[in-house]
Amino acid sequence: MGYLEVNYQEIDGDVRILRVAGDVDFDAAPQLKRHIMSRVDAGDRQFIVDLSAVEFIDSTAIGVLVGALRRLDANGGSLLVVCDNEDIRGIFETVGLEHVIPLHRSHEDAFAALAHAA
Amino acid sequence: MGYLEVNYQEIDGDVRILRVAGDVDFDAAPQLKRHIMSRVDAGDRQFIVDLSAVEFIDSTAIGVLVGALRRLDANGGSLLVVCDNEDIRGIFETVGLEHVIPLHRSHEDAFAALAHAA
Amino acid sequence: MHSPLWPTPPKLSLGLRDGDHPGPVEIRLAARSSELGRMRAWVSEAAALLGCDGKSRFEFVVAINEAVTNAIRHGTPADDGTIGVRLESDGGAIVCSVCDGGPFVPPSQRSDPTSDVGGRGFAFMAALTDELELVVNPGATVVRLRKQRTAEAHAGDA
Amino acid sequence: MHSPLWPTPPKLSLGLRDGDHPGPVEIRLAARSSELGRMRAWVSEAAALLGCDGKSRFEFVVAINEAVTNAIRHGTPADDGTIGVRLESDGGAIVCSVCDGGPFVPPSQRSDPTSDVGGRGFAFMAALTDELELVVNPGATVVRLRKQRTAEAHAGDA
Ligand SMILES: Nc1ncnc2c1ncn2[C@@H]1O[C@H](COP(=O)(O)OP(=O)(O)O)[C@@H](O)[C@H]1O
Ligand SMILES: Nc1ncnc2c1ncn2[C@@H]1O[C@H](COP(=O)(O)OP(=O)(O)O)[C@@H](O)[C@H]1O
Repeated sequence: MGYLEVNYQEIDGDVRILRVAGDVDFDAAPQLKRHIMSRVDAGDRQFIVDLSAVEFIDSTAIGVLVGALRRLDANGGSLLVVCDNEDIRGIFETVGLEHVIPLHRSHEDAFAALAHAA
Repeated sequence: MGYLEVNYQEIDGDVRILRVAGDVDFDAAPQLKRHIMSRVDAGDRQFIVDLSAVEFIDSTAIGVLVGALRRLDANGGSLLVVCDNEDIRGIFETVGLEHVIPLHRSHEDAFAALAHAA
Repeated sequence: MHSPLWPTPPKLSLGLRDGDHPGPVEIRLAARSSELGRMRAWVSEAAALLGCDGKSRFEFVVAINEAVTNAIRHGTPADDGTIGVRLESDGGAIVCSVCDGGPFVPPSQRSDPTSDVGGRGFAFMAALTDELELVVNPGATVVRLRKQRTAEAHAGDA
Repeated sequence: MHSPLWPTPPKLSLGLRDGDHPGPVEIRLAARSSELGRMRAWVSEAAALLGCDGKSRFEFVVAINEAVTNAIRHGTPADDGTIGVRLESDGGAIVCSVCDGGPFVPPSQRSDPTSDVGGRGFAFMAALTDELELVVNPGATVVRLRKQRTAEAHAGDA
């Protein structure tokens, strides 16, 4: 009965923004996975996943993001996370995942990183 | 500095007997692996591994046997273990591996099983 | 809102004040992933009452959620279908025990070999707490997580 | 034959008789796989002195060997390059603690993802003992294995 909301937005042709809100736990992770993977399967390659409105995240949710990132990486795509929620950022940092999934504080930073990589 | 001895014997064309003696622990497992795998690479497909003279065995050694068995299985080959040492048999049984690696008490039983499978 | 399996935790309504450290509090919850949200709300409130707050508390709840998720996914509930979660003070730390009634199933014996989605639970628990203890016998799996009450007293970069 | 890192365990020369259960015995051994054979000989002798024999003893030595192998392969030795192994009586059981000075490294964070050769150590320890305990903090990994002295007193099919 966790609350999860995923919004999808297309930006200037290539970049897709996924805004996630609520609790992304083991109960909700499959829903997140379906959302991301259906877009990956549809051919999208550049993702910004915005976790700023997420209140809780667990290892399976982060596993979904890492799985999508690996798949995109292998096809020349990319996935960045934007988050200004310090609690959630802290989890990424403490478990050492900020080196695996690029973590940005704002959409501007994320776009700059995408442009730099391109 | 563990003591390990591996003897190799060809029987009626197809079957190979590997007699292992001593302590097959993490220190010795690579040596066991080299012995078996060099014969698998050379094309041998039917193995009887005799552990009756083994005095100690660990999970890495059993892992080597399972690895060889999987490889042989995939190519229509087989690997059986013969062992009349009750201590060693007990380990296979207690960890539930007698269902993964066929375990026989004598060479006669092992040959019968091979003939039956052929 | 509270089912019999999810009683109002006894100590949570005592109006304890800051600095009071009540005894152990315990709940049993149905072994379903849909219960995780309520479990977290309870644990978070209990941790606050035991004097744990801020970043420490959030990290602790994330770690505990991993242990409870494992008990639901991989463990065996008690005969009444529940698993247990217990919090208690121990010196400057809080200890949380998560307990189910089944043996530990080593990853190599699971039928679904770990995909990219799994296999990070213990890494999370270890990184987010000060000590992780796992006790396993044929009839129970208990995970015990210890967390300093405040980030300042944290073992940190030890 | 005994190096300074491998002292004759104090209790092993006391000529204890059946039924006497001496206090804890402890060794420190160099964290090298070539030490495993001597470690097993010591542990086997110590377990016998503590009253554990036959099938129980063999299973216990196999389980302890797995824990020590892990400490050598995955752990961090103490500053003097050693890891610790300790046996003691506890009621009808013997408890063995294997201790190294480093954090637990979850399998998913290892650089060599488990091949067919690995990943069975904890399954062995759990199957061959009555209780397995793992305590992990940033500065130590301790594995504690409990085994009933005799197969008859064994928890068995619990
Ligand atoms: N309560 C439990 N009961 C039985 N087995 C468990 C339990 N908790 C964890 N395990 C085992 O430990 C493994 C590792 O757990 P974890 O690191 O959390 O990764 P994940 O659960 O995502 O696979 C699990 O896959 C499972 O095999
Ligand atoms: N003493 C230790 N220190 C750090 N990590 C350990 C230790 N013991 C075990 N581990 C971790 O636990 C994993 C599982 O151990 P095990 O089941 O014995 O399988 P294996 O050692 O064959 O990989 C190891 O691969 C390693 O990542």
